[in-house]
Amino acid sequence: MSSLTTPAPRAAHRPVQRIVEVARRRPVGAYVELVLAAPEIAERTEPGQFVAFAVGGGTSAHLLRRSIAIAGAGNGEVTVVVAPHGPGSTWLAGLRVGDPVDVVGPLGRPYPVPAPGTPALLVGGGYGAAALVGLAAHLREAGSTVTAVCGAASADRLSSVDELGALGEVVVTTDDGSAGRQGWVTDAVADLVGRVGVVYACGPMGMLRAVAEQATAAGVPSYVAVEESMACGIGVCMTCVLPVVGEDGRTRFARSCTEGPVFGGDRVRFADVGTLPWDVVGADAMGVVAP
Amino acid sequence: MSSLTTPAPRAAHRPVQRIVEVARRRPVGAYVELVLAAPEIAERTEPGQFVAFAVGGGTSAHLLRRSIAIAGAGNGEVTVVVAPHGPGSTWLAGLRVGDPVDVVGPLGRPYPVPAPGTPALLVGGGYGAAALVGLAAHLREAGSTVTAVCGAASADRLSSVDELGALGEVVVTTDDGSAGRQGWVTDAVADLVGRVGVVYACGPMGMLRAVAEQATAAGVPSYVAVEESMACGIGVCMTCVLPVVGEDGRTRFARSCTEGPVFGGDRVRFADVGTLPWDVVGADAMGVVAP
Amino acid sequence: MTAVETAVDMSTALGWAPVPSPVLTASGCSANGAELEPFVDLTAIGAVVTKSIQLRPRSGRPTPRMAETPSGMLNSIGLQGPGIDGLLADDLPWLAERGVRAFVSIAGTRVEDFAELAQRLRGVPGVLGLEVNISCPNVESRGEVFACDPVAASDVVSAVRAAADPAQPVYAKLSPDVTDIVGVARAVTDAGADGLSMINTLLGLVIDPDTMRPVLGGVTGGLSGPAIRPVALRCVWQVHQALPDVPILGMGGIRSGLDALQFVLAGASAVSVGTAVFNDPSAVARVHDELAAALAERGFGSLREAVGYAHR
Amino acid sequence: MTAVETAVDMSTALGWAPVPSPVLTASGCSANGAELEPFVDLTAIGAVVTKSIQLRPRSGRPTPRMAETPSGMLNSIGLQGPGIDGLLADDLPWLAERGVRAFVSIAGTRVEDFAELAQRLRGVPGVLGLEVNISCPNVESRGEVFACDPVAASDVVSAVRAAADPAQPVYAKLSPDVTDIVGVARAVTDAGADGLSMINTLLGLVIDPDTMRPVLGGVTGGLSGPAIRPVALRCVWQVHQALPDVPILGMGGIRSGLDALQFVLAGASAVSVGTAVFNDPSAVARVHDELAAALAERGFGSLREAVGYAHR
Ligand SMILES: Cc1cc2nc3c(=O)[nH]c(=O)nc-3n(C[C@H](O)[C@H](O)[C@H](O)COP(=O)(O)OP(=O)(O)OC[C@H]3O[C@@H](n4cnc5c(N)ncnc54)[C@H](O)[C@@H]3O)c2cc1C
Ligand SMILES: Cc1cc2nc3c(=O)[nH]c(=O)nc-3n(C[C@H](O)[C@H](O)[C@H](O)COP(=O)(O)OP(=O)(O)OC[C@H]3O[C@@H](n4cnc5c(N)ncnc54)[C@H](O)[C@@H]3O)c2cc1C
Ligand SMILES: Cc1cc2nc3c(=O)[nH]c(=O)nc-3n(C[C@H](O)[C@H](O)[C@H](O)COP(=O)(O)O)c2cc1C
Ligand SMILES: Cc1cc2nc3c(=O)[nH]c(=O)nc-3n(C[C@H](O)[C@H](O)[C@H](O)COP(=O)(O)O)c2cc1C
Ligand code: FES
Ligand code: FES
Repeated sequence: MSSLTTPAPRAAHRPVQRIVEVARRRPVGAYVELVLAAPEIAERTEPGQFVAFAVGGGTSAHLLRRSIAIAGAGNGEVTVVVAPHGPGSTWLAGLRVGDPVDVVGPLGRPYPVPAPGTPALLVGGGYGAAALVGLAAHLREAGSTVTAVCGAASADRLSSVDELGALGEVVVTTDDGSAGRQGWVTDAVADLVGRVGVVYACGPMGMLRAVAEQATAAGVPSYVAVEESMACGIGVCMTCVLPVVGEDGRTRFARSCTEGPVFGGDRVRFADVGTLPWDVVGADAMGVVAP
Repeated sequence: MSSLTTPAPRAAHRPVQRIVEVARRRPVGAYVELVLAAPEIAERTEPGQFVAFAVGGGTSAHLLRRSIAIAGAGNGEVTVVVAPHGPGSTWLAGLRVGDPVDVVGPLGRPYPVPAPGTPALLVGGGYGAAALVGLAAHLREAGSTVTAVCGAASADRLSSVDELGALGEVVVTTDDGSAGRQGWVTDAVADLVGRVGVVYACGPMGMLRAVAEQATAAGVPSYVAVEESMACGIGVCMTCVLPVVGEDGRTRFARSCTEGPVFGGDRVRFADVGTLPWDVVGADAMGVVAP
Repeated sequence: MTAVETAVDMSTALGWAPVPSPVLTASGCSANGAELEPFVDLTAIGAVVTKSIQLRPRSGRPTPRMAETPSGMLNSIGLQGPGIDGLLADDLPWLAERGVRAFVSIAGTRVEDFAELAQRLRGVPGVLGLEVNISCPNVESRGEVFACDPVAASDVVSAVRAAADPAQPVYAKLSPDVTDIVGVARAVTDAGADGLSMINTLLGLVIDPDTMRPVLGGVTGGLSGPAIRPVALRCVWQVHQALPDVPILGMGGIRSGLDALQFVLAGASAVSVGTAVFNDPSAVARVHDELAAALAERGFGSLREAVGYAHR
Repeated sequence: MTAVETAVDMSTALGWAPVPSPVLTASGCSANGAELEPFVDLTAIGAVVTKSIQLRPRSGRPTPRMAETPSGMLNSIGLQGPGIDGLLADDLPWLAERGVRAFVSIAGTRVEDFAELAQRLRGVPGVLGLEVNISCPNVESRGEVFACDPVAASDVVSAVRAAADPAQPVYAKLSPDVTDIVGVARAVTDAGADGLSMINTLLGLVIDPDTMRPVLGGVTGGLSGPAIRPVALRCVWQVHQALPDVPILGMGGIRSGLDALQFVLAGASAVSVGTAVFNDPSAVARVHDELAAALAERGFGSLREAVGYAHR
C-alpha cells in the first residue's frame, strides 16, 4: 500500500529556552488557558508545534518537562490550554499572572499545509482542539475552507469552539450530549470526510487512530499530532517513540518530539504502539524474530 | 561547679499539625514577617517555642521541615520572621497572602519564667530578637523590668526593635554601625548583665555562647534558645542533638527540638558542639575513651 | 478525596503475629513511639518499630548528623540510644501500658551481641517480634556490614532465632548495597528468618560546598526517603519473585497510600513509613487510610489479596 | 549571581586526552549531540559522550520507556541506536565537521562485540576516546551485568584496550549495584582501563497504581537524576580514596555547578551531566559556568587543584 502522506518536514526555526511571565490566565471549562509573554517563541511558532515547561519551580521534585501544545501565537504572546491531570499539569494550571515559568519552544514539526484552497477537516478531542486554532487560521489565509469537529466527554471538556467557529463551520460532539450532538467525533467525521482534501487531528490516541483510519479508508491524507509520554521534548532521551512507517516503507521507532508530534495518519502504526513488532528496524537485535 | 539553671520544663500543651493560611505578609529589612491564621497553634503557644513548616508545596523535593521561632501568638494568629537563606526559607519568605502552608506547633520547651519581678535582660541576634517579643510581654506582665539588646550585622538585619521597645528599654548594636551602637551585643551585655536577675538569649550559636558565658561569669542564670539543624522538629529523628549537662551533672546528647530549644546557658557545652566528648553518656560504646 | 467504601480487611501479620494494620513506623524514624502520640493513634497502627537498640547506652555520633538531599536525606545518627536496659525499663513498658505493639529492632557489632539482645527480649510484654538490623551502615565497626555478606548475615540470624522467644517472629533487615539481594535473602531465610525487612538506607555521601569536606563526620551516611523508593521496590519485587512464601516488611520512601500500594503489589505484606514521618508526623496513620481507600477503589476486599498482585 | 573573576583554568583531560572543559554530556542523555546545538556551544564543552552504540542497529524497547520518580526518573530505552555503521556514517562526521569532541560509548553482550566496536573506532576523526558501558542494566541479556562481576568486567576492558586505538583512552563505566565498587574499579584498571566513569543508573522499579503492573515493559529500569547523587558521590569518593591516580569521570544527578563541585572535590577530574539535560537543555554549558564561578569564589586557580580536595 502506498502512503497518502509524506513525513512532516522540520520547522523553519530552532527552539529557544526562556523564562517567561504569565500575562493572563483564564479558566475555560475544565481547563486553564495561560497566555505567556514569550515574543521569541511566538515569532518562531508554526501550527502544530508545542512547548515544554519545567514544573514545580525551584524546589521541584519533578525533573521532566511537560509538553503542551501551542494554542495560539502572536503579538509576542503564546497561548496554551492546560488540563490539570497529575502534579505537573496541576502546577501549571495553578500559575498566577506575573509568575515566571521556564519554557522551551517551539518544538516539534508543524502540520504540513496542503495545496492552496484544499478544503480541510480539523478534528480536535478535548483540549486538543486548541492546538488546531492556529492551523485553521493559516489554512483560511491560504484559501481553504475549514470545517472543524470538536469533541469531548462533556461540555466542560470542550475547548476553542468559538475560536474555530470564527474561522469556519464547527460541529460539536459530546459523549454525554451535554453540548452539541451526542456521540463521538468519528460520527461527525464520517459525514464530513468525503468532502475534504485533507484531515488534521489532535487529541487522545484512540481518537487519532479512529480518525486516521476513517481518512485513510476514504483515500484522504491525514495528519495527526500524537501525545506520547515525553521526558525531554527536544529529542535527546528516546522515551517518546512510536512505530512509524518511513518513506522507504520500513517502520522505525520515531521520536514523537522531534520527528513528530505531527505524523501522517497512515504512517503511525497505532495498533502496535507500546509493543515491539518484529519488522521495526533493529528489532532483530533485540531478539525479536519474524513470525 | 553547680548549675545556675534548672532544665526548662516541657510546654503545657501538645503540638498540633494544621494546614493554615497566610493572613498577612510584610517585608522587614532583610526579613519577611508572616502572620498565619492558626488559632489552635496560637492558643497553645508559650514564649520560646517554635513551629515547623513543610516547604515547597505539593511538588517539593525538600522533605525536611523548617523550624522557625514563634515571634508572636494571639488573636488566633501566629507570627514568624523568616530570613531567606536556602531553598526552604526562601520559599517560606515568598509565600503570599492566602497561600496555604502545612505547619506543626507549638514545638519545644518555652523559656522558664523567673520569680515575679526579677529584672530580665533579653538578648536577640538578627531575627532571633523576634522570638523574644512574647517573652518580654510575659515578663512585663509578671512585674519584671525588661531590658533588651538587639544586635545584627547591619540595620536591615535587626528585627522587632519597636516591639521590644514598647515593653522596655532597648539597646541596639550593629557590626557596621548602620544602626545603634557599633559593635557586638556582648559589648552592651557587659554593661547590663550586672543589673539583672536573669538573661535570655536567642540568635546565632556564637552569640548564645558569648552571652551565656557573660551571664554565668556574672553569676546570673541564663536561658538560650539554640538553633541546631533539625530534620523533624518533633523529637523522632535524633539529628538535632548537642551536649547538654543534666541535673545529675552528666552530659548527654540532648535533642534541641524536644529537650530544647531552650536550655540553661550554663548547661550547653558550646565548645563541644559538633564533637563527641568522651564524657558524654554512651560515648564509651562509640569507642571514645577517657583521655 | 472521593468517598469510597473502605471496608477493606486491612489485617495482616508479621510472620505469625497478627496486626490490625499493615502500616508500621520504620526503625530510627519514630524514636520509640511516644513523640508521635499527639499526631497518631499508636494502638491503631501495625506496630511501632523501635529504634535499633544495642547492649550498652550509646551517645551516637557528633553533629552534623544529616544532610537534606533531593527528595531524601542522608543520616548518620550512629544508633544513639539508651541500651537494652533503658529500653526494657522505660520505653517498652510505656508502649505496653498503652497497648501499643512493639516490633523491636536490635543491632550489634558481634553475633553474640545480637543473641544476647534477643535473649533479653524473651517474653517481654508487648513485644510482637524482632527486626534484626544487620544492615545499618552507620555503626562504628565499618569493615563489611553483616548484611553485605550472606554468611555473616546468616550467622547473626541463626543466633538470634535460636536465642529469641519462639513466640516472637524474627525479621532480618536487608541492605540494598549488595550485588545480589536475592542471595542474601535466601541465606538469611535458610538461617531461620521468619520474614524480611527491606530496605535499609543506601550508602551515600554529601560534600559541603563551603567547608569542602563531607558534611557528615562519619564521611558517608544512609540515604533514605522517596528518592530511593524505586530501588526499594525493585528489591521487594526481586525477593518476592524468588521467595514468594517469605513475608516482607517493605520500606524505602513510602509517603502516600499509593506508594504503600506499590510495595504491597510487589510482594510486601506490611510496610514501614520512615523518613516521610519527618515531613508529616501523621504520615503513618494517613498512609493506612489512603492505602485502605486505594485497595477499596481497586476492588480488593482485603489487603492480603493484593500482596504480590503485580506478579500475576 | 555576583560578578566573580572566573579566570580559572578549566582545562582537564580524559586520561591523556586534553579537553578545555571538565563538563561533558552523559551517554544516552544527549543523543549524539546535534539536538543540543540550539542550546549549547558544543565545541566549548568537554565532549559529547555519545549514546552507547552496539554493532547492529537496535530498535530499543517498546514504550513506556520511562517513569518519573521523586527527583529522578526510571528509564528502559534498551539502547535504541543506528549501530556502529550508522554512527560512523552520520553522527561522528557531523560532530567532527563542527570540531566537537566525541567520547564514544560502546556496548555489547559479548566480549568480542566490545572489541570489534573498539576496532571499528580506531583512528576515527574527532573520537577522543571510548567509554565502555559494561553496566547498562537495560540490555536484553539480563543475567548478570558485566559490571557486577569483576572478572567479566575485566575481560571486556582488556579486550577493548587491546583492540582500541592506542591514542584513545578507554574509560570503564561502572555500575553502583555492587557490594564492592572499589573491587570492580581495581579489577578494570588492572585490566587496562585508563579511567573510570561513575556511575551508571541504579536498578529500580515503579508499579503503575492503575494497571497494577510494573510501568516499564522490561519490569525494572535504570534510576537516574538528583535522587541518586549521594550514591554517585559516595562511589567516586571511595574509588578515588582507594585509587587516587585513576582519572574519574563523575556523574549521577549533577544539575548545578555546586553539584559538579562536589564530584570534583570527591575526586572526579571531569563530570557528565545526564538527566538534568531533560530538565534544562542548556545544563551542560550552565554547569560549566557555575563550576568555574564556584572554583573562583573558593580561590582555586585551576580545576586541577580542586580534584580530590575533600580528601585532604
Ligand atoms: C505534544 C504534546 C502536546 C500536549 N498538549 C497538551 C495540551 O495542550 N494541554 C494539556 O493539558 N496537556 C497536553 N499534553 C499532555 C501533557 O503533557 C500531560 O498531561 C502532562 O505532561 C502530564 O503531566 P503531569 O505531571 O500532570 O502528570 P503525570 O502523569 O504525573 O506525569 C508523569 C510523567 O509522564 C509524562 N506524561 C504523562 N502523561 C502524558 C501525556 N499525556 N503526554 C506526554 N507526557 C505525559 C509527564 O510529562 C511526566 O513526565 C500534551 C502532550 C504532548 C506530548
Ligand atoms: C528552633 C529554631 C528556630 C529558628 N527560628 C528561625 C526564625 O525565626 N527565622 C528564621 O529565618 N530562621 C529560623 N531558624 C533557622 C531556619 O530553620 C533555617 O534557616 C532553615 O531551616 C534553613 O532552611 P533552608 O532550606 O533555607 O536552608 P538549607 O541550608 O538548604 O537547609 C537544609 C537543611 O538544613 C536545615 N537547616 C539549615 N540551617 C538550619 C538552621 N539554622 N537551623 C535549623 N535547621 C537548619 C534545614 O532545616 C534543612 O533541613 C530557626 C531554627 C531553629 C532550629
Ligand atoms: C534518621 C534515620 C535513622 C534511622 N535509624 C535506623 C535504625 O536505627 N535502625 C534501622 O534498622 N534502620 C534505621 N533507619 C532506616 C529506616 O528504618 C529505613 O529502613 C530507611 O530509612 C528507608 O525507609 P524510608 O525511606 O521510609 O525512611 C534510619 C533512617 C533514618 C532516616
Ligand atoms: C534516558 C537515559 C538513557 C541512558 N542511556 C545510557 C546509555 O546508552 N549508555 C550509558 O552508559 N548510560 C546511559 N544512561 C546513564 C547515564 O549516562 C548516567 O550514567 C546516569 O543517568 C546517571 O547520571 P544522571 O543522573 O546525570 O543522569 C542513560 C540514562 C538515561 C536517563
Ligand atoms: S521526549 Fe525526549 S526524545 Fe522525545
Ligand atoms: S529535629 Fe528530629 S529529633 Fe530533633
